[in-house]
Amino acid sequence: GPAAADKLDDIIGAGTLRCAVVLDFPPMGSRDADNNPVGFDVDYCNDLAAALGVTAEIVETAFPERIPSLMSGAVDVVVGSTSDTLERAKTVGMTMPYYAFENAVVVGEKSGITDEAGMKGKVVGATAGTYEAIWLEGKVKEWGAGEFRPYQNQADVFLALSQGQLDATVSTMEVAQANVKTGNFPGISIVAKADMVPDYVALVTLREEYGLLNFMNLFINQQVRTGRYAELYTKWVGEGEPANLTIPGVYR
Amino acid sequence: MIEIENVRKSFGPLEVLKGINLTVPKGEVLTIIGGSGSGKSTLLTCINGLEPIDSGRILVDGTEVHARSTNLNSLRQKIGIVFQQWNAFPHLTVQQNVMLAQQKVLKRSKAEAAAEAEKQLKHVGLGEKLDVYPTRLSGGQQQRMAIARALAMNPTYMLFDEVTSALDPQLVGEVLDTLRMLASEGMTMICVTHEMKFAREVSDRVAFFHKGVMAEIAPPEALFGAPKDPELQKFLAATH
Amino acid sequence: MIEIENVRKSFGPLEVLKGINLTVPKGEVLTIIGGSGSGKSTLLTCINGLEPIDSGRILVDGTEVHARSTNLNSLRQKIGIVFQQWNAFPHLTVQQNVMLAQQKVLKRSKAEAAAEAEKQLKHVGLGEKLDVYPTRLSGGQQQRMAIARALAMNPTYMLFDEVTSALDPQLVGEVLDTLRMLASEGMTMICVTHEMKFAREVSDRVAFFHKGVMAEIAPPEALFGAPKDPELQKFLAATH
Amino acid sequence: MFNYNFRWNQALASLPQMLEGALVTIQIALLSMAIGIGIAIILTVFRLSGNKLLAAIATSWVEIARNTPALFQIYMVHFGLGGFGIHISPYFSLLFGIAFNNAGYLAENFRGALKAIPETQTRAARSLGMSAGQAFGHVVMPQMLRIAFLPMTNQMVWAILMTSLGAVVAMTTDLFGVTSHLNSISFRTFELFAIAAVIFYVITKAITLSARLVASRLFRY
Amino acid sequence: MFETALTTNDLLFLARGAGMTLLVTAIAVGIGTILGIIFGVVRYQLGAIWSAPLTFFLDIFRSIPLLIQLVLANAFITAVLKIKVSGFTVACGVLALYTAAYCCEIVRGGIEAVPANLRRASRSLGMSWGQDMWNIVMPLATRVALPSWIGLALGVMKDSALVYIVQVPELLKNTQTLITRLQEPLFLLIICGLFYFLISFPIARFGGYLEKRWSND
Ligand SMILES: Nc1ncnc2c1ncn2[C@@H]1O[C@H](COP(=O)(O)OP(=O)(O)OP(=O)(O)O)[C@@H](O)[C@H]1O
Ligand SMILES: Nc1ncnc2c1ncn2[C@@H]1O[C@H](COP(=O)(O)OP(=O)(O)OP(=O)(O)O)[C@@H](O)[C@H]1O
Ligand SMILES: [Mg+2]
Ligand SMILES: [Mg+2]
Repeated sequence: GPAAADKLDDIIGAGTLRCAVVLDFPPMGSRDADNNPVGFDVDYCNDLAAALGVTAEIVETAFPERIPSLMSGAVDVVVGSTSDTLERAKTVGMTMPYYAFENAVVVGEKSGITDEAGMKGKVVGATAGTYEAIWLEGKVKEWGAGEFRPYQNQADVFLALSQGQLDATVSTMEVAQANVKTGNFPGISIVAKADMVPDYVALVTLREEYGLLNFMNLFINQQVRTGRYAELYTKWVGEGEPANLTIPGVYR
Repeated sequence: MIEIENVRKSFGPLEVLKGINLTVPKGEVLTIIGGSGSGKSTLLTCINGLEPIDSGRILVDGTEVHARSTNLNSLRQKIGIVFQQWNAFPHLTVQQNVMLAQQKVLKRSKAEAAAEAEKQLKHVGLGEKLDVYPTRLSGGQQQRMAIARALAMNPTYMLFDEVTSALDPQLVGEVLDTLRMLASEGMTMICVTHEMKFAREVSDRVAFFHKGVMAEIAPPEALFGAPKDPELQKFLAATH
Repeated sequence: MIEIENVRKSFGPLEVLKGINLTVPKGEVLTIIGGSGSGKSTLLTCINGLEPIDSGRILVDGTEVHARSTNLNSLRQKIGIVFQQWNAFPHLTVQQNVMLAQQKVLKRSKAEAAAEAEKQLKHVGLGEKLDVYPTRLSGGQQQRMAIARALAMNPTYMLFDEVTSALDPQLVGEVLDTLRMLASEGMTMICVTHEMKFAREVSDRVAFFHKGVMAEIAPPEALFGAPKDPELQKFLAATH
Repeated sequence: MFNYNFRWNQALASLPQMLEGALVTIQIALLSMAIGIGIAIILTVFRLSGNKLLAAIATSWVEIARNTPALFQIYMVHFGLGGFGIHISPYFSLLFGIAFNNAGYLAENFRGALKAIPETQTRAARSLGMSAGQAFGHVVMPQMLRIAFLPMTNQMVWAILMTSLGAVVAMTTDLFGVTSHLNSISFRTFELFAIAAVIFYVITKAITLSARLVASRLFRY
Repeated sequence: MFETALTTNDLLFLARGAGMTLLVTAIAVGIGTILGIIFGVVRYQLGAIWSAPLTFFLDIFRSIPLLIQLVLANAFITAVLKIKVSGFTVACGVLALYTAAYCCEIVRGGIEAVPANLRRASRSLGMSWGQDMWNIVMPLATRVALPSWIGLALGVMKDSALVYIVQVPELLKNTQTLITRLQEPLFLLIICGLFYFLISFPIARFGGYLEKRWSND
């Protein structure tokens, strides 16, 4: 019989691309004064939809819900700063990285922590299910001292940090800078870069959708090639160089 | 005419009616007396089909009550029944209590039902209480309302199950007077009662029940004057 | 000795005790009779300080009940009281009912309290019922238990407030017998009662209350035989 | 039948961890009930005390507990008190949040139960020389607890169910927390939560049944 | 704390969340009550033994946390059955069954509270089962059941805070959205709590009033 239509065909046929985007994660995703979705990931989804010749639909999704909502068919792709872990790749399909985060150690000033090692034995926390949460929880286990707390969202983490409930957190440099800058969380500061492999994040779709994965890989390549990647970086993150998406010494 | 033919009825292992035979012609006032648990109430609830029977049959105007084909709801219009426990519908006024079944069962218009209700309530002496809720009525008034409610269906037969025994002594009289009035108007009635004086005065015949058996049935002069059944003699001695 | 001096007491606008004067010496059995609402119960609850009074004073063995300095809890040990409504503690067995206050108020050991409870319960004829819960007792047995509970505190005085009036007629006798027994043992007692026969038999003096006033007080022969107060005459005529 | 690869083995491998979580859940529910009952009795006494201030405190507690979501209450214990520099760990935030809720509902139940105890009971106790406190403690309260026993059992079941809200205060060791954590690693959502549901069901049934048993032992009158 | 970046627009956004809370509650309570009445009557008519399967099924909704019910239902419908439905539909469906489970017991209790002799009286006047149910049992059972039903409806309203887990933008979820942007968590949460309280408290009081009034007669 005729080859079954795949997701790529479905999207083009339906005329809409549904993206799961995390909206409590500025500057990647947040809401403007009218509570409309904005951010790097929102623009990225719009670009992807434009490349496909369809319209984008942003579906707000919490960090822990990103993959479940994909699996359940509520969205077509996740444009949600999803770290490309091998554990996840058992369940879903990952593109090559479309962004890379460097992480910062953010501390409450009263804690007296000045570097990454200073977190040992302290109460630390991060947003449940994120790359840095998994890393930090691993660290706490490795140290064998202190306590790790996974909060439901990024706002709660900084609130807890500012109240002194947490001594330190690790979050992406972008998020940390944005939150320190608002001044809404007095008494917190960035003290160091976390000594971890940059958090490479990928676009995600169903494991078996090779057509769509292939399309998106090329799309990411084109974003860099055309300068759009750098443009979005300047727009949402600030002056400077966006992270290099290639890893020296190995092909994807 | 109500014909009861060899009716038997058990609740689980307990045989409550042990083959009752009884015919009540139109116009008769029959009184049933007997000790507690002798099956009097059960017989009444079998007559209007509220309880099934195990064997025998009951005919009301020739219709077999417990036949599958019988429409019990329309049969029950013919047979008014008033119970010992007060059973006014507390959420309806006295008049509405009497109107409800007329409208729902006889499909009378609201106006007709209201007029009939007023007529019957006046008849039992409750003409003043139309718009009152039953909780404001005395026990005797509630019983008379229940009688009016049954009469409003224009029944051919009326069954009364110890309608005075939950009442304070001073309220008994007014209810018995209502029953007397109905008897004098020629209503066919079966009254279960403990009021011997009333039974003697009003009845055409009196039946004595004992342990599920109708031990004696006779006109009141004979039954009270010269009781034959030894249990009846004991019973009458105890109640005098 | 209980001395009541010119006691007045109102509930809101209603004056319930209008200056009562009464002395009850040790060993006396005083009965109070009177119509409903005449203030009999109120007087008893004032004597043990459950109700405050408006003026006058009450002395029990010389201690002023309503003085600020009086320790009511220890005073109340001296004055046992049993009410009309059954007041068994339903969550405790009969024996535990009698033990509780002994342990908590008199600080008796568990063993002492249990022994005393057993003694008093046998005294009132409930020796068989120690481990039963009060809900299993008849009304009369509950009242006798309440009497034993009060006696276990070794009171000097006992007050009884119509202890038989909520009882079925056949149970009244057993409770009155218990009171008779106490009287014969020389206990000082004030009994509010409607049982005229009992009052006549047992009392040293009988007081008649009417609308908050002690209208007459006299030995029973005089009070019942030759009542002077016209209200008392009416009252006795109605109760005969 | 379903076009879905059930991976029960993978999920069942986590069963020991989930059962440990279940123990924490039971522990929190039990402690929150104990605290809740204690506070509810105090609130009840406050409401009966006739002191306007105490009564107002008790009434506000009861109304807030009964008229806002439990999720909100737990969140407020952690971050609300945190705002005043009072730091409560996730475990105790969840525990106190549920206890706050329990106390409000139980105080209302106790009030209803008290109404059902006749005034004559207190009178009888006082006239035997017992102090007001003794009369309440030895005579009124045991009867009140009996009447309120069924509502208390229901509240205990709710306490178990409420432990699932601990995620908002970063609670990880209870049954729901453990399950969410496992889910965030493996994404076997359906299998993991189905197992958690069964465990919750067993716990709540065990509570209802043992409450019945206790009641038949305790209340023989 | 009183200098806030909160705008009227944001308050409207919260009010929309409250509207969503009320909408989900209304749908769930509406459907749940109808189901609850049907289940309750069936449960009563069949008796404890024959209705055991129904009782067991409904009991599940009262024995596991709502949060898990929502997660499971969502995972089952969308991931296992692969049916595309919105979170809103899942939320309404689960909450409706959750409501029905409690409502069933309330209805059964209400029916049982109607004295048997009243039902006998209406049947012996010739009224059918349905007429008896509608004209006698329902009005009387309603008096018994209404206060508990109001309590249930309010409970569902509060529990609807959990439907955030299936991405329904209700009151608490919208509050969190604002928290993320404005970073004023306590202030916003107090406003959110006030919203809940203002909806719940008057209705709860009304239920208490009805209970008091009807228990007197
Ligand atoms: N629904 C029932 N289920 C089981 N047993 C019943 C039922 N109704 C009546 N009985 C039993 O049947 C027997 C006869 O009852 P019935 O009410 O007919 O007696 P009765 O003659 O009316 O007595 P009473 O004068 O006390 O009203 C009694 O032993 C009673 O306990
Ligand atoms: N706590 C109270 N508050 C208000 N009024 C009361 C209270 N207790 C009693 N009364 C009123 O005081 C009056 C006297 O009551 P009391 O109980 O002393 O009468 P009594 O002589 O014992 O009557 P009975 O024979 O009916 O017991 C009655 O009118 C009663 O209604
Ligand atoms: Mg009978
Ligand atoms: Mg009195």
